[in-house]
Amino acid sequence: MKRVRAEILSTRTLGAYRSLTLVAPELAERARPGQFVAVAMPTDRDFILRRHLTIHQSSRRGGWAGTLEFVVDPTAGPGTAWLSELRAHELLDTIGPLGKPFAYPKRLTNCLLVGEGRSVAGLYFLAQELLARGKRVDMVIGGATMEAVFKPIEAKRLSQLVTVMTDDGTLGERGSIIEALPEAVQRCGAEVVYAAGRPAVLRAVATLCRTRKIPAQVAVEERMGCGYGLCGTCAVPMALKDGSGWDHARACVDGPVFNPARILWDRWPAAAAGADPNPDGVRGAS
Amino acid sequence: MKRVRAEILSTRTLGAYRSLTLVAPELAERARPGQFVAVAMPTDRDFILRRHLTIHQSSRRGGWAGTLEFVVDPTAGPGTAWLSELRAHELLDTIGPLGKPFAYPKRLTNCLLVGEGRSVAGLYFLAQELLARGKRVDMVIGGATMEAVFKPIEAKRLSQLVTVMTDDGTLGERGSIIEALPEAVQRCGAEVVYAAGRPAVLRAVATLCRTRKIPAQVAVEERMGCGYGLCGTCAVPMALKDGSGWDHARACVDGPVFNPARILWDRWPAAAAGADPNPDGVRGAS
Amino acid sequence: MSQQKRSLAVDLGGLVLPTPVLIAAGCAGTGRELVGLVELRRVGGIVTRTITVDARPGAAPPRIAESPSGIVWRTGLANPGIDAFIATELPTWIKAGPPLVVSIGGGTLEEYVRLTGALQGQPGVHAVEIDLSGPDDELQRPMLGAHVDRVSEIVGAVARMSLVPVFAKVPGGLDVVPIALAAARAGASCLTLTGSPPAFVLDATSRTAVPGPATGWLSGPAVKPLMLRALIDVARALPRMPLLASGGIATAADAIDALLAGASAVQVGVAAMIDPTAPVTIARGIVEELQRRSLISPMQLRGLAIAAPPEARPS
Amino acid sequence: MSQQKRSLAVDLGGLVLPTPVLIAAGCAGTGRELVGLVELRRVGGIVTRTITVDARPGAAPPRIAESPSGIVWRTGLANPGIDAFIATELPTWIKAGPPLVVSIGGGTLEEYVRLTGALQGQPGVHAVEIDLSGPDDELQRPMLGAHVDRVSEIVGAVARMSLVPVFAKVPGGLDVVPIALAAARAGASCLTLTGSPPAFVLDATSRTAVPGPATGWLSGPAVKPLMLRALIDVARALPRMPLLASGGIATAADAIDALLAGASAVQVGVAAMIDPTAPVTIARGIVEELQRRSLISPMQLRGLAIAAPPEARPS
Ligand SMILES: Cc1cc2nc3c(=O)[nH]c(=O)nc-3n(C[C@H](O)[C@H](O)[C@H](O)COP(=O)(O)OP(=O)(O)OC[C@H]3O[C@@H](n4cnc5c(N)ncnc54)[C@H](O)[C@@H]3O)c2cc1C
Ligand SMILES: Cc1cc2nc3c(=O)[nH]c(=O)nc-3n(C[C@H](O)[C@H](O)[C@H](O)COP(=O)(O)OP(=O)(O)OC[C@H]3O[C@@H](n4cnc5c(N)ncnc54)[C@H](O)[C@@H]3O)c2cc1C
Ligand SMILES: Cc1cc2nc3c(=O)[nH]c(=O)nc-3n(C[C@H](O)[C@H](O)[C@H](O)COP(=O)(O)O)c2cc1C
Ligand SMILES: Cc1cc2nc3c(=O)[nH]c(=O)nc-3n(C[C@H](O)[C@H](O)[C@H](O)COP(=O)(O)O)c2cc1C
Ligand code: FES
Ligand code: FES
Repeated sequence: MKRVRAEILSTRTLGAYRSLTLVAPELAERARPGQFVAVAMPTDRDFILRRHLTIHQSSRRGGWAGTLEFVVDPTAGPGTAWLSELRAHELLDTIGPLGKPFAYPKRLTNCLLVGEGRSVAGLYFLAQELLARGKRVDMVIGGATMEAVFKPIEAKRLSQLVTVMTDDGTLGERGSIIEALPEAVQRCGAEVVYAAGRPAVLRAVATLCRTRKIPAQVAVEERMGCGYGLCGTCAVPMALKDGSGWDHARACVDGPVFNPARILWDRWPAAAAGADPNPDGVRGAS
Repeated sequence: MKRVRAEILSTRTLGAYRSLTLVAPELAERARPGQFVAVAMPTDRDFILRRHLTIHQSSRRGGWAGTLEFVVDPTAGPGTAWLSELRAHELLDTIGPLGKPFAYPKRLTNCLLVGEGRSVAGLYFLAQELLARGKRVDMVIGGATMEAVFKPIEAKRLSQLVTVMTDDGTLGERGSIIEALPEAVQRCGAEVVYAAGRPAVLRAVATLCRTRKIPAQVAVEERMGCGYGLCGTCAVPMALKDGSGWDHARACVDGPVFNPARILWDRWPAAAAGADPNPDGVRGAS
Repeated sequence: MSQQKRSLAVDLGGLVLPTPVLIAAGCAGTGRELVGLVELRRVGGIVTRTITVDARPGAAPPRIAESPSGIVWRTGLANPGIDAFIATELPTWIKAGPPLVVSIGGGTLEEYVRLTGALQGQPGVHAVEIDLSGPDDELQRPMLGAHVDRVSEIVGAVARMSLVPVFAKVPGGLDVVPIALAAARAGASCLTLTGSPPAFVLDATSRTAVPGPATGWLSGPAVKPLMLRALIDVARALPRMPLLASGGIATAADAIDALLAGASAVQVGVAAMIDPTAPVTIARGIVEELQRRSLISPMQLRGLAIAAPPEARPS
Repeated sequence: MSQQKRSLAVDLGGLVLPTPVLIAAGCAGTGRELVGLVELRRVGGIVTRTITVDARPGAAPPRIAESPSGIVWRTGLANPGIDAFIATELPTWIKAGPPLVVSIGGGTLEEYVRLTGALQGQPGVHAVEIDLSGPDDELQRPMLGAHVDRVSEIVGAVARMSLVPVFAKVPGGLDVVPIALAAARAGASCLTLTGSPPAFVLDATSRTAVPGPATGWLSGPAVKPLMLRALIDVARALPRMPLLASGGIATAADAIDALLAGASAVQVGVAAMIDPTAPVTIARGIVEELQRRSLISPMQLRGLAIAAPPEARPS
């Protein structure tokens, strides 16, 4: 983990999202899929915490060597709105890479990657690394509308089979990715499932994988005060490994990637049955 | 008084200061010397009050008709720093013109205008109006350094005699404008004195004018919560006109221009003997 | 076709206001200044600055300083005294239009009684708000409203005398519930939550005691989470008591938060100083929220966020 | 040549710290995390998160939300319990380096006594900070530290037992002086001013009780004027008591304000979460201020802003 003042190399709009690429060799070198960075906000604002952003790309080699890319939903709130208006050459106080990355399967081959909205961004980085290790990649991705589906062409390029779901049916099938899961797992012969996003999606993955006895890894986005283990606010309720009970893990240092079989979903209000953290439809672009 | 979303026509740097010219016909039409505007800050900042800015120029006729100019010290704090970085075409939520303006003398002719730093800006507007009424204008202006003396050439253009004082002697004489006052009043045969700025300067003017029996008007800059009479925070202690005692006047609606003979300086801590609101030398550029 | 039309009107313990957005005490001038700055007939109500028995020149300047997302102020209750207020300011306020709530303050029981008596039967006074944040001159305590005994005594006396609804403005603090209960039991028709907390700030440039450290009260967005906490705590303890939120409300979203947390209406202070149209903009935002939720009255939003069983006290 | 060298060292009732900038309770991790994020030997001291007798899993997520210039948090005192803390975390902290203050919390007198006993004689524990913000399980009151009787009892018991200096963390509130006096009389070596005030915030997007309104405590720059007010009030009442400022300190200017208002040292919470180097940057800023004023110790700044005779209580 390093702290740098990283220069923005470039920015671009991708459907409903905005992507920022930073020059950050010290971070890019170490970054692995599932990890995130913590970016400081300007000091005169009325919102003060760092914003946590999943690493979408991190290039160690080639023309983009030493760069790191993340994606934001400009409509989420003030922090992402501010990030979305930055331009090349501005500097960002960035700490990373943070958290435990996804682990790659040793023996198993068929990997299904599941996510919606901007949460897919980190999965593409994972897909590349899986492909480089000779794995088969399939995907289930989604969003509220066509614009909210993140880089569907990239998904096609990286995977064998892609299922796309939108709330309004403007791209792929109408419906949520949760509904598409069982069939996708079946069709792809999934041996490992990776997922990222809101608790309801992760819980659906956990339930399905438990039933089908498929190993899974999920990346959570629990709210964070710091991102590096200082404040204990990023709690996720987990069964202890030794079976002796349960405790809260810290999503930032113990996660964000967890084994969903150990997460105690009923102790996680945002994942409780029926809970939707964005009941007002804001999931639209997230 | 009007509230407008005024477009910035142009900005420029003037020595240590930054000037902004707004397109604001409804305000410019009504503006008179000594009045000010109240400009809203962006809503996501941690500083929330409007900033109050003396009108430096307001053009009703000619090429600049319908525009209004004010001057800020970019080093004063976050609000003026933000204003100083704005560019042409941005919009400012502006309320004005606010407050009671300077009154012009009917019979008397020789007017001495006294101020330092950016506080001089409003006096140049006054000088123009006095000249247009056939009055004689003289000035005592100052600042910490040469750069902090606001538009000395403009001062020369507008006045018969100009005394310039700087703390470090880089322009004019070394010393404060307070020291230069007695001689300037004498030399110019001042019949009316106008002053703007920090309480210590205004108090010196008040004392001198009382001794010499010269009428005076001073523009105060007491801190304001609103600028239009709602909050009662802009208090200036004044003797009541009927001699029955004293009360606090509101600088924003009863002033900012007051008859200094009525101000109770000993009840105004910032004007108390020895009090310097900027002991750390920040007066430098203000 | 529905029989029931959408309306912003709210009932605060007998006083019906056209909208649930008032201007808070001390932030609306003296009756004249708002004319032209805001459409007054769209303002839900006005609370005057606090009026005392005798005229007070108030605190020496500076009276205001900024702090992160807030301001620290001390006016020292500058006001002309109740008699001059009734003679000169009250008529101006009545002409201005919105329902008028007169804020009264003092340091002794007698003063509150005299103030209530003086306002008795004055046309145009729709309610009285009791400012309890001042020092207690009789018991020599720094804040009158911090103590259950005095709150009961004073609110009780005012409520017994007053012919119009009485709002008790409860000071903030670690636990407002006992004070709120005392005020409610003493006969307040509505509780204003909360008075501003005591604060202090040094001059940002000089960082010295010149011209004088600003000892005063904290207002503005910074205090919103403190106000909301007082609101839910009191709303849970007194589910039927009308509550008026005051502290940090600047946008329609803030006002809706307060309604969801148990308020019947809100007061806007600093936000109205910065933008005098805020009470109208906020009321318009509440209408939009009602439309979005297909509701017809802001009273339907009240307390929705705390309908769930109370959580355990955090620690 | 001057005999006296400039030094940042400060004395907090017997505990001498290398700089007057500590990291506040609950904002420094478990001993391991800060390594690499800040030069630990330049940090004045560390206060651990509050440790209780038994392990606590803490509050369900979400545990944090933002508010204007602040955050509302509730960890529910998640911690492994005193025995596990001593066995596993304490050694890590001692290896980390900075002077360690262990924060202890509980709901009964017995718990505080047991915690103090367990820490007795543990090497590397430089002081104990008593967290008094939790509920009182014996007297069934919402906050233990809001009452003079219990503060006297608990601080007294801990102070009598402890071999190291005892800091009492006094909750904020309308008037902290009586509680501060009680803690001082009971034997606290230093007072930490203040505990975070109770707060509540609704989710900014959903504005509903899903996943749950954040009832918790307010921290961050927003509370700075409340902390400074507590500081000057207590500094005037107890001029010789060492005071530790906690609340909203993010910059050297903030820290200097706190020293000028009567603190001997400061704690940095949220600011260290956002920028772990903050304690070092702030200490460096204090050195610059000392140079600018030709002073040799931060103790010389202490209380300068309140040297003037106390002003009348504002109202
Ligand atoms: C490990 C991790 C990785 C993340 N990766 C990304 C990313 O790649 N791109 C991106 O745009 N965002 C990402 N986020 C979320 C991002 O940090 C928040 O969206 C961010 O706080 C939004 O900031 P804001 O100022 O725009 O809005 P805020 O005002 O902070 O948030 C707006 C609303 O979003 C919701 N919210 C805030 N934080 C979270 C959260 N952590 N989880 C769920 N809902 C939240 C709340 O309803 C809040 O009211 C990530 C968060 C975590 C913890
Ligand atoms: C009637 C009036 C006219 C003004 N005209 C101008 C103008 O033409 N140009 C300009 O740059 N400024 C003017 N000011 C002052 C301006 O409003 C303040 O300087 C402004 O608040 C600075 O804002 P800031 O955010 O940059 O710094 P802030 O953080 O608000 O202030 C920085 C420091 O400046 C001092 N300060 C703040 N307000 C005042 C004040 N009113 N008087 C004296 N000291 C103050 C304090 O020490 C404060 O800590 C005027 C003020 C008034 C009341
Ligand atoms: C300048 C100013 C003057 C105030 N005067 C009074 C007053 O006279 N009486 C009173 O009860 N409250 C007074 N208040 C407090 C407000 O009524 C309100 O409760 C407080 O400012 C919090 O709300 P806000 O954040 O919307 O401003 C005053 C507030 C300000 C800012
Ligand atoms: C995430 C978090 C956890 C905290 N945990 C504790 C704690 O366990 N015990 C305690 O006494 N204070 C705790 N605090 C309060 C801080 O120690 C500090 O007093 C408060 O945050 C105000 O200071 P600040 O504005 O610098 O953060 C915590 C604060 C935060 C933000
Ligand atoms: S976010 Fe602070 S510990 Fe995880
Ligand atoms: S600044 Fe508000 S009344 Fe003058």
